This record gives sequence, structure tokens and C-alpha cells, in this order.
Amino acid sequence: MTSEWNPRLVAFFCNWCTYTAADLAGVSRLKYASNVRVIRLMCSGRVDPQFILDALAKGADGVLIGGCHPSDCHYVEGNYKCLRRFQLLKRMLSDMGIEEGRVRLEWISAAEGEKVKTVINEMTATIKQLGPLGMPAKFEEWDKEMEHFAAAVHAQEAQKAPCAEHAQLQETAHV
Amino acid sequence: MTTYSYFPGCSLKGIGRAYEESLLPVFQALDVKLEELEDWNCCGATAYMAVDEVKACVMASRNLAMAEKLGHKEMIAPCSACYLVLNKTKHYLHESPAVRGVIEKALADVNLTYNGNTPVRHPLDVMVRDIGLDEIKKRVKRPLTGLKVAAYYGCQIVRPYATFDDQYNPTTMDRLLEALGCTLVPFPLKTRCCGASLTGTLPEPGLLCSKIILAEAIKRGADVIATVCPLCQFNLDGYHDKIAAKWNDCRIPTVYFTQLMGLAFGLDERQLGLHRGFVAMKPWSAQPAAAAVPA
Amino acid sequence: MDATKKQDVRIGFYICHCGSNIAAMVDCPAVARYVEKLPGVVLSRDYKYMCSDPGQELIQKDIKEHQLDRVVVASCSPLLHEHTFRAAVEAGGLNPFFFHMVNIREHDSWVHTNKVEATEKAKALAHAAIQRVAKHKSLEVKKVPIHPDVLVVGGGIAGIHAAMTMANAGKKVYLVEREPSIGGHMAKFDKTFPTLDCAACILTPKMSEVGSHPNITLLTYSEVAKMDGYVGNYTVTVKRKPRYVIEDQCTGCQECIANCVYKEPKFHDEFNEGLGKRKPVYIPFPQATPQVVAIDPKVCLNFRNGVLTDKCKKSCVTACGEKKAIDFTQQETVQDIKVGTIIVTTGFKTFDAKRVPQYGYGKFPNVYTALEIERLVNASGPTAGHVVMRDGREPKSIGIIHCVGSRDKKTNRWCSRVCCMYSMKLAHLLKEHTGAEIYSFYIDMRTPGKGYEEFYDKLLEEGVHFIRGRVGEVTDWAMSPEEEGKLVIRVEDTLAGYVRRIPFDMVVLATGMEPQADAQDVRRMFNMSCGSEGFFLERHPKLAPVSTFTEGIFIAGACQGPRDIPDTVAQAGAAAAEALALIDKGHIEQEPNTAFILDDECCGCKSCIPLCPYTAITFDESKKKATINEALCKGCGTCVAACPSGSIVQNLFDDEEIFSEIDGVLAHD
Amino acid sequence: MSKPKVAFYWCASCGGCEETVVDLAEDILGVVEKVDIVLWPVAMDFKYKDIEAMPDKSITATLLNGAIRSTEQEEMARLLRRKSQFLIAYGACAHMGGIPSLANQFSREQILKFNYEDAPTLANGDKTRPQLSFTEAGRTVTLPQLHNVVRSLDQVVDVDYYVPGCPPTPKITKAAVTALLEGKLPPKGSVIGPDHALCEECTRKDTKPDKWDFVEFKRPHQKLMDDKCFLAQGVVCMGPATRAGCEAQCTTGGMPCTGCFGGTSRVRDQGAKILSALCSNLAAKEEGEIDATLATIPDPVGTFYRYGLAKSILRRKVSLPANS
Repeated sequence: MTSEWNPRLVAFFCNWCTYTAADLAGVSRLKYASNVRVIRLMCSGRVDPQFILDALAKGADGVLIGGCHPSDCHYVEGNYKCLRRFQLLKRMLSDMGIEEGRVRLEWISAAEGEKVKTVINEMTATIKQLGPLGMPAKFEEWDKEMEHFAAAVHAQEAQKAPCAEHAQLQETAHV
Repeated sequence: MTTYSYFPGCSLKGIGRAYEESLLPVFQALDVKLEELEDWNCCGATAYMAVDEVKACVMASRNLAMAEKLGHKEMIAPCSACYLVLNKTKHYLHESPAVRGVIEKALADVNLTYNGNTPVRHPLDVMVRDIGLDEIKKRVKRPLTGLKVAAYYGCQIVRPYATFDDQYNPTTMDRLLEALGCTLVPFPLKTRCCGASLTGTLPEPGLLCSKIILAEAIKRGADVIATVCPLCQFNLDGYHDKIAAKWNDCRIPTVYFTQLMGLAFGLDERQLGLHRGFVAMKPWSAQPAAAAVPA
Repeated sequence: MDATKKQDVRIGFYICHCGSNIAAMVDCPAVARYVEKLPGVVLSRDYKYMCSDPGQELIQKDIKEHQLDRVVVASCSPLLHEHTFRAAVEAGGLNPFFFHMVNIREHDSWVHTNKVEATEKAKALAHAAIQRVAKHKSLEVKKVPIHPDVLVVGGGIAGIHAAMTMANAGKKVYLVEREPSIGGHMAKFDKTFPTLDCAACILTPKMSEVGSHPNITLLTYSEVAKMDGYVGNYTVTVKRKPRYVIEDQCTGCQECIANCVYKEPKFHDEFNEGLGKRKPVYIPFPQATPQVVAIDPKVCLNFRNGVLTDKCKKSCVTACGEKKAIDFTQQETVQDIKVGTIIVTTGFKTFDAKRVPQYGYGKFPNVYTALEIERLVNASGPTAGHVVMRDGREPKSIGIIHCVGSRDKKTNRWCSRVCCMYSMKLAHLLKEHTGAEIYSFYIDMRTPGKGYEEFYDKLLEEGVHFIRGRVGEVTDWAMSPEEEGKLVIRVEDTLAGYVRRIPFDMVVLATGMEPQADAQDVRRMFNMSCGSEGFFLERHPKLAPVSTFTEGIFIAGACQGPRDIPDTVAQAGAAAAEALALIDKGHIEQEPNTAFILDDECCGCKSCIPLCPYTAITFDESKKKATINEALCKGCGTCVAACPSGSIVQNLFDDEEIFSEIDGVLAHD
Repeated sequence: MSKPKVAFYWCASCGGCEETVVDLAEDILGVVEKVDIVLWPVAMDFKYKDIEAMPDKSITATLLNGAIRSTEQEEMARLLRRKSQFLIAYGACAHMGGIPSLANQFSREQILKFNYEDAPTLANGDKTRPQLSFTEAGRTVTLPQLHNVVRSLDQVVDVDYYVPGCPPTPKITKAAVTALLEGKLPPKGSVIGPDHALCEECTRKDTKPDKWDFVEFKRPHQKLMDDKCFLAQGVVCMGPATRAGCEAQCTTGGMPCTGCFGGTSRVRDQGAKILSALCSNLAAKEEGEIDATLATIPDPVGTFYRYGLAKSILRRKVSLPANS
């Protein structure tokens, strides 16, 4: 299992710099780890902290945000807003037990195809060392403590004919 | 008082002792303390480097690790070969995990660790960039006015790591010597090969290298060649008879830049080791220009 | 119809083989089979070339036959073909935004080496697109009228050609040049390779045409200070430096120059690379356009340290007389220009030869740069075309060193493309002027151009010596009597296989081309990108070579990378054509990715208002809510991410669309 | 025809929600008149077995407050779910985990150890921990077990409606009860209350500046506050990210909003959104300066998820064991 495990990275790339840089990496036929899934946004300023949390909760082992270099943002300073949020989010994630290397913000200009490759490879290596985050599995595991009663309720309900009874009760509900 | 760790290397205790003899009092005159590394070992240069680079780096890294333990911010290595090997080792330690692995293991065997915290500096760099020419000018008691010098740097302090000066046209020593009052002759062979260890194995091309430098310095009207490296000094000063026999007489003194500094600071010539050269520099105190300056 | 419910949509999925570009690394049929089973997918196909006509027709046919209402294409980068497929979807009768594109070429097949992994990645990306497209909404493309005027920045040959092309097509052009005259580097050249026609003869007629063209407003000695707005509607602030001469009143008679209190020219003459001298009042070169003098406050006696003192007797003013063209009180002025498109042709800078100290430039007076030689051999140059060295001698032997500041890891890695050819041109001209022995030292001889290799052959026949080897150093260190007093080039002759020392009277350094010193500022001002070497980055190296990532801003000439005159002119023409195509369409179609406020939901907390760099968000005092001016919004989405109550929505990138994409990329193991 | 049956129950909560029911004051009489209360442990004497004996779905509505963090609470939640037509998560704890779910930053073992061994105010010389069962004189007494994870009600059973607040205001409670009795119910899963943020009804709204440019954040005790918008004074106020409906009682009373009503329906993670809004509006641009400003928010989790950690996207500190 561990030898086969490959981390899953979700990346949010801004349209103008980092997404283009990733295109350039492609055109230049640079080779990098295949476990990154890129989601294109117009600007790193569009990266809502909810997206990062959601990606982690849905099973990403790491999240990469790519934006234009400071003072190079296509939208003047969306990247600064991203950076400000990122700085606090990083702290909050570490308070929530998520290792620092799992979430990374990088400035990658349209010309830096090479950097796309390096960053993704580095991040893949870092996360391989950290191991899976596996939030969906964790959620399931956490909920195992409720299996006992859930099963009991299930058994009781199975004894009855819930449909008919339910329909009848619905009728009387709002008298 | 600023303190640097000091790695003398073998030359400064042997053939290049005039370097140490002048270096230490000059730093003292500048209120800079050098603390010699206790139980230092060979820097790993030349023969080791040629046979097994990694083992050479292991030797160098013991010195680096001990310098870190000493706790001063930086270490001075006056010999160009030491300076280069120590810096090269640091480079490998940072760039090559494989070499780093071997070195760390070797260090662990002698209870040492290396964290990469101690830069290795050349005294020329420290003089000009840390202490500064203004400070040096203040200490000059006997300006070397009229002394025509060819500043000869050799290769190892600027190549491959040009950390404080240009690789092809270094000027640090020129500026320093100018601050002492010297006149610098235009010298195009600043970083040309002195013959290095070639002279020991293939004497002819080695000697030719030395001869070219000596002849050019004389042609440019220099009274003396100033150098920063014990091997350069030895090659340029040590083979005058052989060079004279093979080509023509190219006798000109080759001294360490620290010796000229000591002279300008008014230190005793003998204490500075100026008598040690095969072709010794004429006693400066006897020069008319020096006499004209009030003590 | 509620399009957000998965079961309500009918999605068509297409995966492109792109010949073997994708298919060699991604198992396209397997991806198609995987997608076919996803909710909402009605059909799933793989096809050789989706962007081809048959590929696009396939989509259109399927939309009709299978009542598709959503389309996903997995192929190359959306930056390349998104518009192609949107158009195809529209032609099939759907709203073009019921489409989403998956990048499995640049982001997948081209960058990975394991077919299984690449295929799995394609599946994940496709899955995300299927989930996302189900949430897509019907959107309208916003049409914005385009201002027909054009700004050209930089008056070298590229700017001149672009401006003329546009002006001849009837467009009003503003040409901004920071020097007192247009002409750029080309005006300094003597002859042009390989035809050896005189640069001035072909350039100056064009320059004067620019100067007199009714559609061109020439703003020399001016710089662009600021750019605002967006494609079709740019407002550009131009800073006009004081030249202390009223342009409209100066006739170019140059009486002021003749009568300056300085009887002899004695100041550094920029146009002649400092080889000649000029007076404080000067015209940069005889054919300068406009024919208007300028006064240099740094050296004019009427100024001290650039500040007006009025202490000179001002014989120039007397000489100007009734024309009253000289005005020492002139101040810098600022002018706003409204244009729809901008062509940036800011050119290059020559490499500073002092950065290669071993070649002795600045140390040995007889080491010259190539541009200096251009002036030396030029009949209107400082020596009237007579090649004499700084010490007054005529050179009997000349060494030309190629690749100075090119193909060198320590300085610039790139090939400057023009140096081999101009070095040979100079070799020819120098030989013609002096009869000297000429040696050219090259790394590789690069002559890719019409008539270029033939020119090389001609030079070989003329007896120019070509030595292959990168020169080690230029030194005055003589080893033999014949080297005494000469400049010695030390080089390894890699064809002969030994190290040579060759003495010369004169050494010429073929300096390479670099980005302008302020290229980064210009780039930021016009919202462009730069490559790692600092030249402006084109939108696509092959398919959009004169476009930039900012719509309506084009580049041409050496600001984009080293190139020669023919290529520069061709590019300038291309940039003009692209700009014309935009203008003549009459309007710009803007990506409808703007944001809007959910009026009922906004609580008026004002978190978003300061975040918008375009001041598109304002506070409606009557409703106590924020409101977005769609015309000003450029669709970055920063406010959307920041809205604490989720009350701002960005079209094409709304929260639900992105959440479903996140869900999708992670749905597949 | 018999009156609709209503149950009130509390789980992991402080009791404040129960107080709100009483806070309905004379209005409660109207409610009592219209319904039969079948379970209300805080005020009336019904037993577990009474409920168990009732037919399924025979209770019209159960208003359950408190988070679920023990086996007993879980069992009761499941029982009441089965017996009720409508299960209503009443108050912030049932709605989002509430204050008790801040415990999701610690493992069960850490919590027990602190509370029964390490707490400085403790007098428990033997460090005795609660036993799950205890037999004396032939009789066995059992105690419920503490769960590892604190949950909102809907993380345990299906919930029909949510009444937000810590505690819900009388007005919002009345609105919910009235809607129930009159059958004018919003779509299942709705939060009873408006769907915009608090600023809309805050009395300080007009003093909110157009630009915040935060350079420092303050906590209420660090500053004497005037009657301007709290954010204008650099005090973290969750108002912009918190559902309205509380009549802005805290901000009117001089305290910033701490977020008890949760986010709007368009938000998946209230904490992430307020973080985004506040951070976007910092003045600093350099990383060091940004960090210096943000250092004045010493406990982001406690600040932004005070009532909602259980229902946040991450739910619980990721590195904690599932069982300890």
C-alpha cells in the first residue's frame, strides 16, 4: 500500500501567470510528477480559503496556489490579497493539525515553466514524506464510534413497515 | 574587538611563514583578533583533491565543523588553496546530498556536526569590505609613496567563485595598495597561472608560466610584485636562477600584500618577514621617499 | 430549466487525440469509456483532431441529434482553443458558455512519462469538467466599442513602420519616442546587411513621412507615464520633457546652434556614441525627425545643475529672432491620450562591453563596440567616414570578436541573432575603408536569412580571416617585438587546434542585444509579461507572436527578442494588422467573467469595496449595499473570495462551479 | 382532535437554550395551550421509557438543543428522531456544534486528563475518572461514555430545521414555533432566520468606513470602545460573516459579534470566509508586516470557529486519534 501510494495535489493557478507557465512547461516538454490537478482561476485573488479547506476535506493531500509575482499581478494586486489570507490560513491549518508543507503558495510568472516543474516535484516529494492526509477516511473513522447505535436503530426500523405508517403520520402532522 | 577564526593551513607555518608573520601583526594593528583553530588539519588541497574529491572534502569539513564550534561568525583562510577548498567543500555540502551524506557520517564518527553557519573569507576581502579602506588609511604611518607595485592575484581567489571580485579583472588588492600610497603599474596578467604545482612535475612549462609574469612585471616598471597566495609567492620567488639560466634574468621581489601593509603601518621589516625572500625587497626605511615622511 | 440538477443536463464529452500528441501518453478511448458512465453524460467520444473542421462539425451534429445542452472537450490548453470550441458549440445552437475545456495536453500528455498515470489524470480532470459544466449558466458576451486611435510606443524602425501602416489605413496614430528624434538604432547604422544598402537612404524617407503624415501625431522627447483602462478604451498619460524649444515655431534652421556661446561643440554626443561632440543646443543628427533642435539643460550655460539661472547672454535666442522658438521657461507637461489599441516597439539596448573586462573595452582606447564602428564608417559620422582610431592612427589590422554578451552563461545566454551578420558587414566596410587585414573570431557562424550565407561566402572571397574560437582575452601584454604597442587577442583556434596570439591595431566587439534597462517598468505599465531574459513575452510563440497577454496590446521588434531589420519590419506590419483587425471590427467581445452582487443578500459590510483595483465596486447609499459596475469589472474574482456572506457571484467562476470542480478532480481515485 | 405533541430536549449545552423557551414569557402560555408537551426534562417529569413507549413519529416536533458528545446524547437524538415528525436543531450547539465543539481541538484522553487530573482548580486527589459502570451492593450503575468527537445534531441524525443562536432569541423561537403550528414551513433543511449577514441590522452600520486597512487587531478587553463599527476600531467582529436575525443584540449592547448564528446559506465555512474578508483588507503587503498584523489574532480557530468547529469543513483537528 505505502509503496503504491501517490499523493494527490490540487492546484489553483491564476490564468495569466502560473496557468500560462504550466502551459509553457508543457510546450517545453518538461517532465514532472503527474499527481497534480490544476484548477484555473482568473487570479490568485479568487482563491477562497474555503476552496483550500474543501480540497483537503475531499481527499487532497496537498494544495498548491500559484499566482503572479508581487507587483506583477494582471489585476494589480490580487496576489497580495491571496498572500494575506494565506499567511493566516497557514497558521490556522497548523492549529488544526495540518502540516505546513501540505499547503503552499508560489509566485510563478508566465515565463517560469521550469519553476512549475520544480515546485510540483518538490511538493510531491514533501508530501510523499508526510504521507497521506486522507481526510475522507478520517471522517469515516471518526464516525465509527456511532456505529453501535446506528446499527440498533437500523434493526428496529427494519422490523416495521415504515412506509405506510410514515404516510399516515404525515397527514396528521399539521392539524 | 572583532574576532575571526583563523585557519592558517600548512603553507603559513612553513614555506609561506612570512605571510603569517605579516598577517597577524597587521590584523592586530587594525584591532581585529584572529583565533587560530585548535588542532586544524590539512585543508584537502592539491594531491587529495586530485585523487579523491570527496575525501578531500571530508578533510576540509572537519576544519569547517571545528570552526563552527569555535563560535566566531566567520573564518579567515589566507592561503588561496585553503580558501578555495574550504569554499568548494561548503558548496558541495549545500548542493550535493550524496557528498553531504558521506561527510556527515565521517564527522559523526569524530563527534562533529556541520550546519553551514561559518563563511570562509579571504583576508583581502575582510580588509577591504569589513574593515574598509578608510580605516586602513588611518593606520598608515609610512605611506609607500613611489613604490611601484604589480598586483598579482593568482587564480584561486576569484575562480571559480568570484565572491568578492571580478573573475578576470580583480581590483580589490589594487585599491588596497593604493590606499597605502603605492603606485600600481598596469598589469594584464593579474590572474594568469603562476605555474602552480606544474613546476614540481613538468618544470619547463611551469617555469615558463612564472617567467612570463615576472618579465611582464619588470617590463611594466614594477619594483615589486604583491601577491595573496603562498604558492604564487613561492613560484615567483623560488626559481630565479633556473629562469635566468633558461631565458633571461627576471629578478624582482615578490611579497605578500600583508607585508606591504605592515610596512606602511610602520611595523618592523624583519618582524614582517621581509628578509625571507630569495630576491628580497630593498629595505624601505632606506628609501628617500620614506625618510621624507614624519614618523 | 434548473440547470444545476445533474439529471437535467445532457452532456456530450469529446476527447481529442491531437494526432499522437495526446494519444501517445493518454489512453483516450479509456477516458471516453470512463466519462460515459458519469451522471449527465449522454455521449462520450474520442476523436483524432477535435479542433479540425470535422471535429467541430461532429460537436454541432451531436448537439442537434442528441439534444445535448452541455459540451466538454478534453484537448489542449483553453488559452489556445477555448474560443474555437465555444464558437463550435454556438454554431450548434447552444449558448457558448455551456462548454468547458479540459487541458490534457500541456498539463498532462506533454509533461508526464507514465501512460497509466497520465490517463488517470485525464480521467480526473474530465470528471471535474463534467461536474462543473452541469452548473454552467447561459451568459452573454459583452460587446464594448473600440476607440479607433492607436498608440505606438517607441520610434525605431518597428514603431515607424507600424505607425505608417496604421496611418495609411486611415487610423489616427500617436507615436511616442523618448529621444528628441525618431529613428532608433537603425538611424545610427551605416549600411544594412546583406544588401549593403545605406541605412539612412531607406530609413530617412520613412522618418520624414511619419513627421508629415496627417494621421500621425508625433510626440518625441516624451515618455508614457501611465496606462489605464482596458482593450478598446485605454487612457495613456504621456509625459513630455521640456526641450526648451517650441516645436511648432522651430523651422530647423539651426541658426541657434551656429550662434551658441560655445563656439565649438564640446559635449558628449549620444547619437555618435560619444565619438563626436555637440553643443548644448543641438539637433541629434542631420535627418532628425522632427527637424527641431533641443537644448540640454545639463550643459547649457543658461542652467546650472539643470535649474534655470538665466545667466547666459542667450545668443541662441537672438539668432532665432522673430521665430521666438526658444523658451527657457518650458516645463515638463503631461498629456492624456485616449486610444483603443497599443503597439509597443521599445526596442533593445546594446550589451555593455565593460561587463566583459577581459576584452578591455574602456581600458584600451582602441577597443571599440560595433555601434561605434557604425558611426566611424558613416559618411555623416564624427569622422566623416574616415576610419581613424582614438589615437589618430588608421588601423592596419582589425580583430572582430563575435558573441560579446551573447551565448555566454556569465552574461547573456541567448544568441543575439544579428551579430554574425553585422560583424561581417562591418568587416566588409572596414576593409573597404581602410584596406586593413581583418580577422573575425566566431563561435559558430549563424547566417540564417535570405542572402545571408551568400554574404558570408562573399566575405571569405574578400579575404577576411575567420577563426573559430571564443576569444580568451584582449591584452596589451606583448610577448614578442611584433606585439609591442598592439592589442593582442588570445584565442584557441578550434579548427587549427592550438592557442594563438594575434596582434591588432584595433579590436571591435560585436556586442549583443539586451532588453532595455527599463523593460520591467514598461512591462508593468502595459500589463505584459517578460521572459526570463527580460524581453517581452508574446502570447504564443507561434500562433500569436505579436500579441501579449493583455488584449489590445501588441509588441513588435527587438523588445520581444533579438532580431534584424527585415524581421522587425515584418513583425511591425503584423502588429499593425492585428490592431487594425481589432479596430475595424468596431467592438471588443469581453469574456463575461464579471462579478455581480446578490442584491437581496448583500448586508453592506463594505469588505469588498476597497479590494477592487478598478473601483468597480461602490456603496449604494440609498440601498446601503455594495454594487458592481459591470463595465469596470475585469473579472479577477478577488471580491468574490473575500465576501464574508457569499453574496458576490463571479460568472464562469462561481463558487458552486469551483466546488464541483474540486469535487470532480478528487472523485476519481 | 388531540393537540400536537412537542418535546424539548438538551444534550451538550449550557442550559441557555432552555432559558430562552422560558424567556418567551407570557407567550409561552399560548404555546402551551396549543400543544401537549411530552418531554421537557428541565421542567417536567417524563422519563425515557415514556418516550420509548410512544409510537414512531407520534411527536409532531422535537426542539433539541446542545451538541452530541456522549453515547447517551446520541441515543436520545436517535430516539427522538424516530419518534418525531420534525426534528429541530435548536441553538448554536445543535446547529453547528457550538462552544462544546471547540473540544474538537483535543483528544478525548487530553480532555479527560485535564479535567480529572491536571486542571489547577481540581480537588481530585485520587485522579479518579468517571467509570462506565460501577457495581455496588449487587446493583450496577452505568454512565454514558464521552465521544471522541463533538458533533452537531445533523452529523448524527437527519435534521429538518435549524433555529440558530447562542441562544436563539425569543423572537426567532416564536417565529419557528409559529411556523410549525401554522404549517408554514420553509424547505426542509432551512435555517429559520434571514439569509443575509448581521451588518444589515447592526445599529453601527453607518459608521463603517469604506476602507479598513487593518494594521492591528484588538480584542474587546484591550480597548475602550465607542459606538462606531467594531471593525473600524480594529476589533474582530464576525458580523459580516454571520447570519442576521438576532436583532444585533451584542453589537447594540457593546460587544462585537462572535458568530453564533453561523454563516449564510451560501457559505460552507464561516471561519474561512471571515478570515478571507479580514485578511484581504490588511494594510500590509510584505510578508513580515502581514504576519505582524496577523499576530494580533492569537487564536484564529477559537476566534473564527467559536460556535461552529464541528460543522466547519475540517470538523476536527486532523492529527487527533479517532479513539483515545
